[in-house]
Amino acid sequence: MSVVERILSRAVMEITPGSIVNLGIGLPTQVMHYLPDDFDVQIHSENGILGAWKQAAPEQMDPFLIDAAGAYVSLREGASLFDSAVSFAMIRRARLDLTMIGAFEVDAHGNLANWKIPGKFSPGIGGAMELAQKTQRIVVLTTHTDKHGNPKILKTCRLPLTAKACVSRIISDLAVMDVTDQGLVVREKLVEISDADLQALTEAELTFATEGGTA
Amino acid sequence: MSVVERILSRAVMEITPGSIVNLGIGLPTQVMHYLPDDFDVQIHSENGILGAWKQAAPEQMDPFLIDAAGAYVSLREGASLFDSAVSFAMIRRARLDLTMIGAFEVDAHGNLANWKIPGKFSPGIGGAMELAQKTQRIVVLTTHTDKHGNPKILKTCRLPLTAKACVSRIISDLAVMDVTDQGLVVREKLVEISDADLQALTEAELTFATEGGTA
Amino acid sequence: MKKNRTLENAIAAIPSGAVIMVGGFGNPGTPFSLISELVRQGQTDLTLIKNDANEAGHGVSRLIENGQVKKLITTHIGLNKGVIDRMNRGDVEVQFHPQGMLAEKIRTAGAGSFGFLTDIGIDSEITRPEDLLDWQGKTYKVEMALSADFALLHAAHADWLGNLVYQGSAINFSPLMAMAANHVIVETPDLGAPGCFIPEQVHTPGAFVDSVVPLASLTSDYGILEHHVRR
Amino acid sequence: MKKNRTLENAIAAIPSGAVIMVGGFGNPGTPFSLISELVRQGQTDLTLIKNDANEAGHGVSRLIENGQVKKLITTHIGLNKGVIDRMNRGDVEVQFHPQGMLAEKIRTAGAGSFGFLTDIGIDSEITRPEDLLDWQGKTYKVEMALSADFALLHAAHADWLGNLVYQGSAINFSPLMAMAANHVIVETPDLGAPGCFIPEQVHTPGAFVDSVVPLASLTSDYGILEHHVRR
Repeated sequence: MSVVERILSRAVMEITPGSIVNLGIGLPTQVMHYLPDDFDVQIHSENGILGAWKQAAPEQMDPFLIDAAGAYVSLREGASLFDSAVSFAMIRRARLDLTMIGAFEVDAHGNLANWKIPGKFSPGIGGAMELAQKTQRIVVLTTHTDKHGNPKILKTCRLPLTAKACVSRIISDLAVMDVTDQGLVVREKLVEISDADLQALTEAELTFATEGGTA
Repeated sequence: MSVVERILSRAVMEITPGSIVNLGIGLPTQVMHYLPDDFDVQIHSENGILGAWKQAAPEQMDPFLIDAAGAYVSLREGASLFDSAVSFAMIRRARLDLTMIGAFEVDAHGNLANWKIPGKFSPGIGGAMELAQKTQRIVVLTTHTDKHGNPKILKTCRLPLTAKACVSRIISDLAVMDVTDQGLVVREKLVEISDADLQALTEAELTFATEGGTA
Repeated sequence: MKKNRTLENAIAAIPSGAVIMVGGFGNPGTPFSLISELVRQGQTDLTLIKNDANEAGHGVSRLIENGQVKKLITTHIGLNKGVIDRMNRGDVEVQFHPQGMLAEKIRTAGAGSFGFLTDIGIDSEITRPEDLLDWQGKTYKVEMALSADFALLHAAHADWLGNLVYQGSAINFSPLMAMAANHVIVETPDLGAPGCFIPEQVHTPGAFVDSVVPLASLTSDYGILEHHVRR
Repeated sequence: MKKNRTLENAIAAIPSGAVIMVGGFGNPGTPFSLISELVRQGQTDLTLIKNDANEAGHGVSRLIENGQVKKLITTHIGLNKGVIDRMNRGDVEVQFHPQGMLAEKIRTAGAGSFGFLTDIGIDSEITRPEDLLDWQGKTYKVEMALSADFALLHAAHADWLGNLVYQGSAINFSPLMAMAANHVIVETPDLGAPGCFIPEQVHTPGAFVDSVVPLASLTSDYGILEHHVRR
C-alpha cells in the first residue's frame, strides 16, 4: 500500500453515514473513490454542488459539471446545484459536518497553514479559509514529513495561517493524531513504528494514547 | 368620471412601453386595469414577481400567487418569481424604471410622506422606503386635498418622511405637477379650474407652465 | 438521512421563549399547519419574525390573538387591524423594518455574516444616530443580521433530504429564513424521494433544512380569500 | 423589449479601462465566445473580476496573455502557472480574496448595499488593521461591496427579456454578477421567446440583464478538458 493509499484508506473511515462533507483539493478529493457506491453521504463542492459523486462514464460526462478541483463529477439522487453565495453561506452557517483538507503545515494548537508559501507559492486563497474556519470538524490529510523529510506537524506553524485552532484530527501516512487541549494525542499508528521514531519525525510533542496498546 | 377614474386614466399614460413598473398599494395598483391587454410592460411586485398581470379568471385563480397588495394576479409570458432579497435587490439596484405610489403628504421639494401618521396610523413601512428612495422615477398619485378639504400638496411635509426629494411628478384629480428646482410646475390641468383656484387648494406654491395655454 | 417528522414531533422541539421566523407574504408561503400545531401546543413568550401578521383569525394572527407572542418583528401589518390595536394597547411589542431591509437582515444572518452597510432610511426617523457609521469617508447605516432559533416554512414540494421547491409568490422570505434559522421546520403537501427534482431547480438545498413534515392535504386556510377577489 | 445583440455589438459597448466581472468557476460558466470577441476587439487596461484565471490559452487567460488586463481580482489561480508567473513578474496585478468573500462582496453590490461585517480571515494576514471595526462591543472585519461596469456571463438558456437559466456547476458567480454589474451581457446557445421558462425556475430575472447574445453553436472551448479526466 502506497503512502497515499494508506492515508486515503484511513481517511474514508472518518466519514459517518448521513453527513455532509467537503473534500479539499489534493489528497482529500481522492477519498471519494474509497467510498462504497451506496454510502449515505452528501459531498459538498464549494463551486455550488451538494451531492457530488464519482466521475461519470465517458459518454455521460458533462463539461458543465465539475467539482472545485476541476474533476468531472456526477450527481447523486437528491443533489442540488446553487450559486457561490449560497454555497459559502452553507459553509459559514456550519451546515457542513466535516471538511478534509490538505496542509503545508499543521501544529499542536490545531492551527492550519495551507494557502501560501511566501516568495515561493501563492496561487490564492480559494475556499480554504472559510472551510477551515467554519466547518464543524476539520480533518487534515498530510504526509507526515515533506519530500525532504522535514516535519510538517509542528509545535507552531511558521507559514501564514489559513485559520487558527481549527483542526480536530490529523491523518498522516504514519498515524492518526487528535488535537486536544493537552496538544497532539496519537490515537492510532498506521504503520509499525515506535513511539520514539514517530516523535522523531514530528516537531510537535506527541502524547501516546495507544502506548503499550495497538501499534 | 369619478375622482379616482380621473387620476387613474391620466396615470396610465406615464407607463412607457418596455418599462419595468411597480404599482404601490392603493390607487396605483388599480392603474394596471387601465392598461391594454397587449401593452409591453413588466409589472414588478415587491413580494417577488416580475411580470404580474390582471386577475385571472375565477377557475384559474392561484391562491399561492398574489401581489404585494393581496390581489390574485396572473403572470405574463416571460414572468419570473423570486425571493424577497432578490426582489429588493432589483429595487435598490435601480432596475425599476417607474414606481407609482400613494401619499399622505407630498411637498414642493419632492419629499414624500406615506407610511406613518404618528398617534393615529402606523401599520409599518412595507416596501415604500426602498421603492421611494431607489426607483429611477417616482410618480405620486393622490387626491389634491384630503377628505376634509385640506391640502395634501404642501410647502414642506409635516409627517415623518418616507424618502427625501424622491418624487418627480404628482398626478392629482385636478392637475399634473412636476417637481423642479424651482418648485412645483403645473404641466396639465385635468379639470376646468383657474390657476388661482388650483393654487388655493395647494399649500405649495405653483408655477403654471400651462398659463394661457391648455386648461 | 430522512428528515421526515410528524407535525406534533416537529413543533414539540420549540420551547417557550423561542425566536421563530415564519415564511409567507400574506397567505402564500404561510405554514398554516405548523402554526395551528403551535397554537395547539401553546408555547408562549414567542418572538415572531414575519413580513406581516396575516389577517384576523389566520396564520400568525392566531398566535398573537392567543397571547403566545411577546414580540413581532415585521414590515407591515395594515391588513390586520386587530394586531394594530394590540400593538397600540401594548399587548404585543411590534418592531417595523423596511421590507427589503428585513429580508436582507435575515439573509445576512443566513450568509453567516453579522451586518451590512446601507443607505436605506438613512435620512428618516427610523435611523438613530447610533446606527450610523463613518467609514472610509462616507456615512452608512449599519443593519445588523437577524437570526432565529427556528424557522417555520411552507414548500410546495420537498424531498426527505430537505430539498425544497416553492411556488408562485410563496417564495418570498422562505429561502432566506431557511439559511438564517438554527432549526428549520418545513411543511409540504408533496414529499418525494431524492431524485424528484432537477438539481438546478432546487430553491433551498437540504443542508439548510432539519425537519420535513408531510401534510395529507391542505386545509381551507390555504385557499382563495374571497374578500381579495376583485369583482 | 428585445435585448438581443450581436456578439460584435454587445462587446463594442465595453471601453478600454472597464471593470468587468466574468462568470465561471473553471470552465463551466465561462463565456468563452464573449471573451474571444473581447480579445479580437482588443480593449486594454481592463480590470477583471473572476473566481480563477481559467487555464493557459483558455477564457480570461487569453485576455491576460494578450496584455489587455491591468488587474485581476480573484480567489485562486493555481491551475494557471503562466498567470502566476506574470503576477510574480509584475505584468498583472492580482488581488486575492477568500472565495466566499469574493462571492459575498459581489452579491453585496448586487443587493445595493455597500459592505458587510464578517469574521472570515479576521485573524489572518489578509486582514489589515484598517479593515477592523469595533461595533456594539464586538470586532468585525468590514468587507466592502465590489461592483463593475460590465458582467460577461454564459447561460444555458435565456429568453429575449433577459431571463436566464444556468446549468450544472456553471451557476457559481453568474447570478451574483448579474445583480452587481451596471451592464450585463449574456451569451447563450439557447435563446427562446418569453414564456419558455417556468417562472419559479428562472435563476436571473431579466431586469438584471441588458444584452443577450445568441450563439449559433458552442466551440470546443466548452467541451471536456481531457487532462481533467480521471483514468
